[in-house]
Amino acid sequence: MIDSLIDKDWVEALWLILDFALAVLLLGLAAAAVGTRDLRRGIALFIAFGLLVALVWARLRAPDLALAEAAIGAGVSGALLLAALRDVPPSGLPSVGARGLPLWLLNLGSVTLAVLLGWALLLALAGSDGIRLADLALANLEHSGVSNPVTAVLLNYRAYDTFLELGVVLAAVLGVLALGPARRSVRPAGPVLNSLIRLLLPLLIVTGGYLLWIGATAPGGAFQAGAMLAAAAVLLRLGGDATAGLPGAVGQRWLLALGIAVFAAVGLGVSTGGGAFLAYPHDWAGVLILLIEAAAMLMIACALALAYLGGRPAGWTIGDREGG
Amino acid sequence: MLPEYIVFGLTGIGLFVIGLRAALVQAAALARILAINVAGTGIFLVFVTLAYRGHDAAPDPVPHALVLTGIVVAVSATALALALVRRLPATPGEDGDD
Amino acid sequence: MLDAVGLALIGTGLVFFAAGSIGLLRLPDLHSRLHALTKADNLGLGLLAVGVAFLAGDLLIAVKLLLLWLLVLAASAASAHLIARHARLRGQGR
Amino acid sequence: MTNLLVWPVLVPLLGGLATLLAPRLANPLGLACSLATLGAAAALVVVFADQGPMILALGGWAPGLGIALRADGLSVALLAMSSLVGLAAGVYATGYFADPDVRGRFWSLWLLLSAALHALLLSGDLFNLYVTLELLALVAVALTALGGGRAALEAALRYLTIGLLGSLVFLLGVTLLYAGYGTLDLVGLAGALRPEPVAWVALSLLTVGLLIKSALFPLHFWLPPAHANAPAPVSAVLSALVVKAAFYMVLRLWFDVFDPALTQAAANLLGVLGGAAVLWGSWRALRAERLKLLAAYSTVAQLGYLFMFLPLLLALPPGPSRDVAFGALVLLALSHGFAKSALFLGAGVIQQRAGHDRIADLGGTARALPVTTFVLALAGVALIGLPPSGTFLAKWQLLASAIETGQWLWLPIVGIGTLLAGAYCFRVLGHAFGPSDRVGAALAVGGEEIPALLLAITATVVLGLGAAGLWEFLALGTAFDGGSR
Repeated sequence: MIDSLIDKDWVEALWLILDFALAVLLLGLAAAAVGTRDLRRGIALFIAFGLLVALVWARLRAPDLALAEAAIGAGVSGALLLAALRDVPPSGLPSVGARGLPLWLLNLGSVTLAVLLGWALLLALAGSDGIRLADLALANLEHSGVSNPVTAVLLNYRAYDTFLELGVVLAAVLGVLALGPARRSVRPAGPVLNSLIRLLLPLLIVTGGYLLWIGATAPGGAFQAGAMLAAAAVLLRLGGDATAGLPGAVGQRWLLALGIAVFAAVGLGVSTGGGAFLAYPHDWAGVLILLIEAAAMLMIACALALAYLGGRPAGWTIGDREGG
Repeated sequence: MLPEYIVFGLTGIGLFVIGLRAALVQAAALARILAINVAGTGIFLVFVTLAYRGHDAAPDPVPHALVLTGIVVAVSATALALALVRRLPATPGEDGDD
Repeated sequence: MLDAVGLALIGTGLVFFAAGSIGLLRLPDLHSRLHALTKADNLGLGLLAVGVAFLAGDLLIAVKLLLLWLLVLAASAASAHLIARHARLRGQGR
Repeated sequence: MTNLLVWPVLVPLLGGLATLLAPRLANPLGLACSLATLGAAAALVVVFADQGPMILALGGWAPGLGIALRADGLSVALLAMSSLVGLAAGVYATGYFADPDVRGRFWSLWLLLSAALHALLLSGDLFNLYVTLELLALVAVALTALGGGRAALEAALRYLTIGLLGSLVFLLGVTLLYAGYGTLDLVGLAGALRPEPVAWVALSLLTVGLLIKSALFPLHFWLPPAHANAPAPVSAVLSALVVKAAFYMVLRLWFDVFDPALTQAAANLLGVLGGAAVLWGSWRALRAERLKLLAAYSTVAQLGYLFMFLPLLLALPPGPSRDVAFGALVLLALSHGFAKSALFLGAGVIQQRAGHDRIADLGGTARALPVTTFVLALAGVALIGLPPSGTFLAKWQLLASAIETGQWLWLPIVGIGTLLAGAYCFRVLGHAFGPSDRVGAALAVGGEEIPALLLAITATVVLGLGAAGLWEFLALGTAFDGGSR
């Protein structure tokens, strides 16, 4: 449509300018975010960086990633970082100890490394036939049970990666919970925030459900949907709910176990007839994938919410009364 | 002849090196966690550039899926690291041996 | 014709965005910065949304864009309020 | 039948979920699952001995588009060790954590660790290896932090940040390989790889990432605080298995994937770093004031020996002599795994009984804890490399290969390293047999001493005497050659 107004060459040139502007902005924001001594500023810049990255994903025709980056990379990570900054006074930030390398040597090394890696990347691209797995993945799409190719890779071709990835999420959240109880003190929210929460909460939940459902055919899926629900939990926590809307501790344990348990049950169930682990029968693939994704969504939402709380909510300790 | 969008791949390498350098220089744990996330995003950018095949060809879904996995892994690691950072100042030291 | 109108609206919207961003950088204290940012950006985004709706030429998309704009309005109003309230409670009007 | 390959991963993973859901039953559930994991591993050993290498194309997709699990002698042998050590340390852990809460948390993470290790050992896909590496790292960090206390948390945070850098460097290597060769399957990659700059840069990235994870000198600095401050059963597994998992990946990638692109110079560099690790680690172990810190530095040194094998393996022509050296390398890794976990469990017993693990104050331990002192001695035999331990045979073969290939540099390093190992082991025993005014004679054998004893006996006697079988086992073929698609 714009093409009708502007000459083709101009469109090409505009794309090029846009690409270079994005690249320069990305590098500048990244350098500013990690270079500042003021952590508050660094985190703000990092969140802006994440949103810009989401834009780049959209530019590179990766809408699934754009959604995930905005929701998880910038959204959840940003919330976690800000929560950490709130809990830790800047003076009390633990330091891991810097190496005593002279700065010029480090800079020289960085430049050399960048040149070497860039050269290797160009060589790799120039030397490869550029085929890779794309054609294979797209050609098998009709056997995968879904029509969104990214979902097909995530939950069918390479479902085992995703299975273990849920293990990573579980490991991280168990690690967080093992560290100690969550902070109980909550500040009640004012009327404006409360009404915003009342507006956003149903929207986030509906959006989460929509992303889960649409993931089979269009950008979306369990992870983006889980991040939406986690965002709802973060909002609730900000609004003064100490448990961020999560069910009791027993419910939380079940939610955390759910994702992997359903995944494993489906994987084993389909292999009883002599097939391989995770080899879904063709007619059932779509339904089974949706089932797995629903469980994964709930698990991820619960895990991210617990990570935001930063420790065990009431009821996790054996002998503790549940709730409270 | 390489396509122009390779600029994103090289930007990814640049982000990786910026993050790596900062992770070595920065002393504060929180700043290091930021730097590691930036470096990781750089790698993801290289991956997604590999997947891009022009305006009108369907992109390679495999790197997209790998990056999605990578994003979730990164946020999990970040969550654990930040929980440690939040917990450390309140944790008393031991009796001082070693 | 519709495309030209759309592009013109988008261009105008961008001017508002630019004004808001300059205001954020140049204005002296927090409240006037917030003022510049939210007011100019909300208007800018509205113009942008209308422009894109013209380009798309689809009623469904136009409705979606309208809803998006309203959502952003609510969120930015609330966050501007929260920032200002926080600043006042902390006693910094910088 | 090929689905057998997922059980060593699934059993502990589902066990971890079970202990999460029923924390009150964590001990019995955890033990049952460890036992079941051992059963799965044993089934794998039996089937492998019978049928040779195994492949499982997950999801029914051909490797390349899908992910394949692969098992050969190396992975099955390490898997067997992992499940044995895991069970022994788990048995010890049932009495280690007094608080039922901590016990519940420990078991969930512990079983996840087992699942992560086994997933790593069986994976045949480069990106999947990255996921398992991250899973392993996060679980290991969470377990390290379980020690509570500031030192443990600081060590865990450092372990995590360093480990993340390592896995990112690794991931960039994966990216380059996908850019250049368009596949992530290890076998497919091995077939496509050419000796060219892309392969060299990618191999360097993968290797550096893994060297950080396997704590090769001078990238070892994060290991001693993490291993010394974690709870004893955790330290045992971190030292015996987790760092070795990264070394396993180096071995796998170097010899099964990158074989055409390898250069002797690169292998020599790793060998030299290994040699430096032997000397530095042993020296620091000799100077350590705490038993667990000594054990941790000893791990740095012992990993050095493993890396010293790389230049030898590359210099030896493929065939019987390389196979013999390779077997010796695996034997060394196994012996160290059993011996070091025994040493850490023994240190844990002492720490719990005496309230500390300061070496200078170990006097009277031999009277109070004779079995544990015996464990320390047996583990020492294996760490030094005295007969009949497996280490003795392995070091002997290391020297023989060094002479055969004319790489004389390794001879004095092995000699000095062995002497230093002898010194630090006898230093511990010397204090343990020393007099004490505090310790009353309690000549009973505590149940918590048994697992360490069994591990130490395995390292010293079983592996030494059964070594011949290991060579035959490894010779049963590989699932990683190009022909098995």
